[in-house]
Amino acid sequence: MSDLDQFRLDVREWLEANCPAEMREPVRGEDDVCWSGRNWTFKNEAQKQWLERCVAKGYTVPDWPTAYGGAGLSAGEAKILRQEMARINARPPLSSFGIWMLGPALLQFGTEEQKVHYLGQIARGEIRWCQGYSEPGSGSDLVSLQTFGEDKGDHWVVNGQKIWTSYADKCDWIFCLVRTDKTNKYQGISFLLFDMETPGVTTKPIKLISGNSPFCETFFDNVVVPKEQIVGELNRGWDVAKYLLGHEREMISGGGLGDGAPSLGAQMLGSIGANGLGQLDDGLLRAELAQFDVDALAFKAMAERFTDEMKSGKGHPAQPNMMKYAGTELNKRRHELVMAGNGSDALEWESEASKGGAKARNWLRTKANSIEGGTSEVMLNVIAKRILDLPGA
Amino acid sequence: MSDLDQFRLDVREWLEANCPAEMREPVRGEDDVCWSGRNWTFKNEAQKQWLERCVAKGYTVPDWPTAYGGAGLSAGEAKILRQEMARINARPPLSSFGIWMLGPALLQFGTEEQKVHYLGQIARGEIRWCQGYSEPGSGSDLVSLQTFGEDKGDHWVVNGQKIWTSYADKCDWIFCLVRTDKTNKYQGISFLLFDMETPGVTTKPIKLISGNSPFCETFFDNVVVPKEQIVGELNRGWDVAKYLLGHEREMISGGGLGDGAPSLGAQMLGSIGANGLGQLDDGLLRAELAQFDVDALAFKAMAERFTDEMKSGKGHPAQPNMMKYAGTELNKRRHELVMAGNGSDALEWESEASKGGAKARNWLRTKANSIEGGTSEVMLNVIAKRILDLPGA
Amino acid sequence: MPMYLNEDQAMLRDSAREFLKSEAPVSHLRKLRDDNCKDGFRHALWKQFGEMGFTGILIGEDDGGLGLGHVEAGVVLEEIGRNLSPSPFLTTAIAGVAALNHGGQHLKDKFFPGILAGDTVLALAIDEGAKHRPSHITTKAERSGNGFKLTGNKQFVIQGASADALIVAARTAGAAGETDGLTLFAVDKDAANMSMDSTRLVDSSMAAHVTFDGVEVDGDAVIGEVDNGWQVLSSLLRAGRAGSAAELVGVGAGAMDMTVDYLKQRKQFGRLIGEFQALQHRAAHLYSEMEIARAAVLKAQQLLDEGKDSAEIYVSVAKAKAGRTTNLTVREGVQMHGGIGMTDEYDIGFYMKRDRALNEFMGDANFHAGRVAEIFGY
Amino acid sequence: MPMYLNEDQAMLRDSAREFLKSEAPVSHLRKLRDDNCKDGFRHALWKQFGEMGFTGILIGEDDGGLGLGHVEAGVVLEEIGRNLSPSPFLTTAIAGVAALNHGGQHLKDKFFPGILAGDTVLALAIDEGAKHRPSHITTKAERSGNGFKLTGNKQFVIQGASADALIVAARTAGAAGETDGLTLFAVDKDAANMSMDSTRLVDSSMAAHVTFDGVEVDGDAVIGEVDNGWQVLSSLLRAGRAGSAAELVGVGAGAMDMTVDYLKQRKQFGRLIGEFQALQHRAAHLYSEMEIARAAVLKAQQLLDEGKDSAEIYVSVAKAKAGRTTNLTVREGVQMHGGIGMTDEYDIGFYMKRDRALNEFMGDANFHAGRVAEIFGY
Repeated sequence: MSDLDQFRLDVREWLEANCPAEMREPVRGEDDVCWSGRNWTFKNEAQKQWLERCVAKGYTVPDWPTAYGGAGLSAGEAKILRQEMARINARPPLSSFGIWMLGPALLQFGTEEQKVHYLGQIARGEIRWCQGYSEPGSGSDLVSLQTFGEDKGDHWVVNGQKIWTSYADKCDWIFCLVRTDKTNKYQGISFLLFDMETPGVTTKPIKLISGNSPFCETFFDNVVVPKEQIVGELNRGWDVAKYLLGHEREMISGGGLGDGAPSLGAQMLGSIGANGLGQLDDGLLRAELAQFDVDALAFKAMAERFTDEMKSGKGHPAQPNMMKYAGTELNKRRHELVMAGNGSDALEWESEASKGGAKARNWLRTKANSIEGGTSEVMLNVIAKRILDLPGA
Repeated sequence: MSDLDQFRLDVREWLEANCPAEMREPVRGEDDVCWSGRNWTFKNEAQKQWLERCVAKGYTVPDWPTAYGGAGLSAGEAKILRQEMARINARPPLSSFGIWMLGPALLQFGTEEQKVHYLGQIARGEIRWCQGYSEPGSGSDLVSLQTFGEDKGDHWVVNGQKIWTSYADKCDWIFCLVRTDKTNKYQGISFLLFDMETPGVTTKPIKLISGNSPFCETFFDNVVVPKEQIVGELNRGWDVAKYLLGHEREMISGGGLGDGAPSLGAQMLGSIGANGLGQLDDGLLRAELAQFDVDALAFKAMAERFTDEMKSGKGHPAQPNMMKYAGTELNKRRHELVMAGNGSDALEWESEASKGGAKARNWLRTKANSIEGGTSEVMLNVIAKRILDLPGA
Repeated sequence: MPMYLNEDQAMLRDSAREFLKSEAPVSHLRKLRDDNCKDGFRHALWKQFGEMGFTGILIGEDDGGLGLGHVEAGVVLEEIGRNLSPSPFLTTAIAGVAALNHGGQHLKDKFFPGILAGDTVLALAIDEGAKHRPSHITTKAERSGNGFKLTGNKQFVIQGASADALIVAARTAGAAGETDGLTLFAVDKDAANMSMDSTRLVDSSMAAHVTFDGVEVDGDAVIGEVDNGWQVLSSLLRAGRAGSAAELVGVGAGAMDMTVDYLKQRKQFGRLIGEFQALQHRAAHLYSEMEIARAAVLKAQQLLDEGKDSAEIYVSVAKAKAGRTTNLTVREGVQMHGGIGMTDEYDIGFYMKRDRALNEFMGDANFHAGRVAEIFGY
Repeated sequence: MPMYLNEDQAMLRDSAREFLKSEAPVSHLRKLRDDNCKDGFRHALWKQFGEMGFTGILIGEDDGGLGLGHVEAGVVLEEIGRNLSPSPFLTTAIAGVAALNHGGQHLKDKFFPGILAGDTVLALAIDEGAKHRPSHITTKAERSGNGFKLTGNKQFVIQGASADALIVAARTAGAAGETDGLTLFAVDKDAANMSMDSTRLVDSSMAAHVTFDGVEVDGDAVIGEVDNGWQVLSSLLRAGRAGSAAELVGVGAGAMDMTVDYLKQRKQFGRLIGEFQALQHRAAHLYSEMEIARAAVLKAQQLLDEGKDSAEIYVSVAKAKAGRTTNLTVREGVQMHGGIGMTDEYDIGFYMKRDRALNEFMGDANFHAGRVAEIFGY
C-alpha cells in the first residue's frame, strides 16, 4: 500500500471519528457558514467542536506549514483530504478571507514574524478579515484608488473611503490598499493591515437588490497604522494585491460548482413533473437544464484540472481569471434556471413557504459574482492580454 | 370599396392571367433566379415570359417612376403587389444589383439623363450590374481603398484591383469606387460606372469553401472611363456609396426570412421523426428549432415593420444596419439547424441524393452573409454610434 | 394595417408616457414598497387611470368604453413597463375585460362602470402550480342548486387580496389536461368559504394563494358558456399574454435607456465605459433584439385586433421573444452598471425583478416557444 | 490520477504533434482532396501510424500492443484534430479495437497484427438513419447454418469502401429501440451480397451506404456474445465518442490558434484587428470554453481508463461540450477571418467542415446533452 493510500485510510478514520453528524449536511445558506472571529457566536455546539478539532489537526489550512497553523500536507495529500471530506459531505470547518486571500499573500510576501503571528490567527479562526480594495471611483480601474496614508515617521495616518468591503461591520481586521505616493500610479500603493476597532474607522452597510447587506462602505478618518503593519515593500502593494486577486478569483470561481448535487435538471422533477415519457414536462426548460448540466460537469472537471495544475505549478499564472469568468457566469446561469424551474413559488419574497424569499434573494445575490473581485469584462481583458497575447489588450 | 381594395383586385386578376405556373414555385436554389442581362440565357420560356410581362407593366421596379421603367406605385400599392405576389408564391421576375443597389443611388444622386438611360436598362433587365467596392487591403475599412483613376481631361484612366465582386465574370457593367484624390481619404473617392468589356478589365473567380465561385477578383489595367460616367460629384462618391450600402444591407438582411415556409421545426419531422407524444424525437434539437422559429417569426414581423417604416420615412436612417446584422445572423443559424436536422445525409458533398451537396454548400455560403456588405462587427459599430450615440464609437 | 402606430395611437402613447412618467415613475414603486403597501398598487393611481380613459380601451362604446384594441392596450402597457408603474391595468382592464366581453350584459353592467371609473379591481385565478399550465386546471365547480360550488386552490393571483372579484377558471367536466369542460366564473371578493393568503413578490407586487372550500356562486357568475370556458379563457390569455409582452418590452426599453445613459457617464481607466467596444457591441445587440421584440408584439396585437387565426401563434412568439429579450436586457443592464447596479438604492434592480415576475406571468419564454412548436405540429 | 498528462503522456503528445505536423498537416488533406483520393486517407500514412506505435495504443501487451488507455488515445487524436490529418485511426485503432477486445482470441489474431502494422482498416456500420440512434438498429441477423445471414442498410460508414472488414451491429432478437437482442459482427470486405455506395463528405472524407442483402457470415464473425451486443457496442461507442471528443478539441484548438494568429496580423482602420476589444473578448471566451472542453474530455478518458461507472455520463458530457465549443470556435474563426476565411484557398474552412462531420459522428451535442438528462433521470 502506498503512503497516499495509507494516508487516505487515516484521514477517513479521523473524519469518521471527529466530524459531527450536523457538520455532514450540505451548506444550505449563509447561515450555515462558519466565519469565526472575535465577535463570532457559533451556531451550535457541533460547529464549534468541528472547528476546534480541525484547528488542532491543522485542517483549517491543510497545505500550510505546521509552523503557521497548517497540517503541512503535500498536494497529493491535500487532494485526498478534500476528496474524503467531500465523500461524507463534511462542511468546511472555517470559511475565511484570511485563508483564501490574505494567507496566500502573506506566505508569499510576509516577514517570518508576520507569518507566525497573522497566519496562526487565521488558521485558528481568531481574527475575521475583510478586504479594502474598491473605492467609489475605482471599480474595475482599481489602481486609480485615492485613499491616502500620510507618512508620520513610525506610522501612517490614513484618510479615505472604501466600498464593497465584505462584512466590514462584522470583521476584526482589514487588509487594505492605501496610496502612499501620489506621484506614481502603480508603484505608489502600499498593502496595510489594521484593526477595524482603530479610532476613525466606521462602516455603513450597503443594502443590495437581494435585500441583504453583505457589503459595506468603510470610512477612514485619521486612522493611525503602525509602520510594521505593512505587507511587502513600501509602494509595492500592487504586487501583493495582484497576487491576492488571483486567489480571490480562484475562490469566487468555485460558485459555479453549485451545491454538490450532480444534476440541476434532476432537482426540477419535483416542481415541474414528468411527461408520459418520463421526461421533465417542459421540453424547452429540460433542454436548457441538460445544456447546463453538461456545462456544469465540464466545469467541475475543469476545476479539478485547475487545482491539480496550480498545485503542481503547471497552470498558466493567469488561469484564475479564466476560472473566475467561467465559474461566475455559470453560477448566474444556475440561479436563473433555479428561478425558472420553481416558477411563481420562487417569486415569493417574504412568505414562510419560500423561507423569506431564499431562492429569489440567492438569485439576485449571484448577479454580483461577475462584478466583485474583478468583473467578467476585466477577466476577459486579462485573458486576451496575458494568455492570448493579443495586441494592445 | 377603397382605391387600394380596387387595386388589390386588379393586381390579383393581372397576376392570375400573367404569372406562368412554373413561376409560382418557390425558388429552390441559385439556378432558379433570373438575373437577365446581355449574356443571359433564360432557363425556360416561362422565365422569359414572366420577365417580359412584368417589364411591360413596370413590375420589375414597381415603385420607380414610370419615366424610368417603373410602375409608379405608392407605398401602399407596392405593399399590396408584394402581398399578392407572395400569396401565389410568384417568383421575382428579375433579381438585380441594379434594382437593389445602383437604382436607388441613381434615383438619389443621378442626373436626369443618367436616370432615364441607366434606370430604364435596369428595369428592362438589359444590363446586369456588379459592384466594385472591396479591395484586398480594404475589407471593413472600405474607405482605405487604393484603386486610382488618373484624370486625363475628358476621361479617367483607372488602375487597381477589386475583390468580392459578385458574379463579375458574368456581369455587363460595374459601379465602382475609385480614388480620384489621394490627399483626402473620405472626400477623394468617386463613384464611376463602366462597361466590363472595356479593354483592361479582367476577372478571376474566387473559389469559396462551398466549392462555388459567386465572387471574383477584378483587375483594372489602364481602363478608360469617360467623365460623364460619374454618379454624383467628383470626389464625393463616398456619399453615394454610403447611401447604396444602406440598400445593400437592407437586401442582405432578407436572407433571414428563409424560404417562406413558416416553420423550420416542422420541416424536420421527416428526417427526425416523432416520439410517443408527437414531438420531434430529439428534445434538444426541438428546443433549438422552437427558439429559432420564435426568432424567425419575430424577425419576419420586424422586416414588415422595417419596410413600412422606411417607405413612410419613419425609420431611423441607420436601421438597415440593424436589419443586416440580425437578418444575416439569423440566416446562419437557420442553416446550422438545417445541417443538424438532416444529420449525416446533409454531410454528403457530391452524391446525387444530396443534389451535389446542396445543403452543405448552402450552409457554407451563408457564412459570408455576416461578412459581405459590411461585417456584423461593422454593423454593431454603426448601431452603437449612429443609433445609440455611444461615445467614441 | 401598417406596422407602426397611427396618429391616434401615437397621441395615446404620448399622453400615457407623460402621465406615467409624472405620476408613477420608479420612485412611486419604491415608495410603495418601502411603505409596505398591502395592495401592491395605489387605488388613487388606478382612479387616475380611469380619468385618463385607459381603463376603457377594450370596453365597447355601447358599454361606455373607448372600443379600441390590443394595439392601444399595448401602447399604454409599454409605458407602464418603462416606468414599472404598479396598477391593476393588465389584469383588470385587459385580461379581465377580454373575458367579461364574452359574458352576459348583466356581468358587463355589474363590472364595467366600476372599471371605467378606476374603482373596480379584478384578479385572475388561473394558475394552480408553480408553472403556468392553463389546461391542467383541477379546481372543481359542481352544480349546486341554481349555481355551482367551487373547491380547489389557486396561486399567483396578482392583487387577489385587493380585488373586488376574482375571475376563476374551474372544471365543470373532464379531467386535468383537457381543454373541454372548463367554465369561468366571476366570484365576488366576499364569497363565503374563500380564503386568501397574500404575500409580496420579488417585484413588490402582491399575490395571493386562494383556497376555495366549497364556495357557492349562482348561475349569473358564469362567464360565457358552461363547459366551454376554454374559449373565454383563451381570450383572456391572449389579451394577457400580448399585454404582458408589451409591458415586458417597456421594461426592457426602460432598462436599456438607463444602461445606455450610464455607459455615457461612468468613467473607468480614464475613459467613458461606453467607449469600450465590447460594451458597445453588446449594447447594439440589445438594441437589435429589442427592436425585433417590439415588432413581434405589435404584430401579435394587430392580428388580435384583426381577428386573425394567426394571432394565436404570434401571441406566443411575442411573449417568448419579449420575455427572452427583456431578460437579456436586464441582466446586461445590471452587469454593465457594475457594483452600483447591485445596490437597492439604484433603480436598475427593480427592472430585473419586474422582468422576472412578468416573464413568469401567463407562461414564460420556454412555455411559449414550446407552444409555437406544438401549434406547428412538432 | 491528476488532471494533467504524466511524463509519458506528454512525450507521446510531443511525438504525435511533431509527426503529424510534419507528415499530415492541412496541406496533406487539401492535396488528397484535390487528387480526388478515393480512400479519403493515404495508406502510406496509416503505415506510418503503425510504425509510430499509435495503432497499438488500445491493444493489450499480450497481443503485441502498447496496452495503454483512452488518455493516450486522446493525446494522439487531439493532434490529429489539430492537423485535420485523415486516417482510419479513430474507427480502426480506437473504436474498432475497443469492440474487438470483447471478441475471442481468433478475432484478435485475425485483425490485430494488421492493425499494429498499419495495414488493416476497419469501418463501423452502426448508423441506419441520418441521425445517430444506436438502439434503433433494424438490420436483421438471422441464424443460418453455422452462422448468420444479414439483411439491412447502413449509412455514414466512414472509409467503408477502403476497409478490410466492417464491424456491423445487427439485431438477432428484439425490436428497434431495445438494447437487448443486438449482436456485433466482423464482416469481411469481400462478403457476398454486400454492396457499397461510397461518397465524399463535406470534410473530404469518404463514407459509404452499405446494403446487406442476405450476407452470410459464420459464427466466428460474432464479436462477444449473441444477443448481448449492446455491451460490445457500448464499449465501441464510449471509445469512439471520447476519441471524437478529443479530436474535436484538437480541431477547435487548431482553428483557434489560426484565428488568434490572424488577429495579430490583419490590419483594418489602421490597427491590428486583435486590438479591438469586442474581438478580444470573444477570443478570450473561446479560450475559456476550449479549456473547459479539454478538461471534460480528459476527465472522461481518465474515468474510462479507471473503469468507473461515471465514465458513461462523462463521455457524453465530453462529446457534448467539445462539440458545442468547437462548433462555436470554427464559426468565430471564419467570421473573424472575414472574406479570406470564406475562400477555399485559406485553411480555416477545412476546420469548419471537419467540425461539422465530427460533431455528427456518434451523436451530436444535442444527442449527448439529451443523454445526460436521460442518465440523470429527467
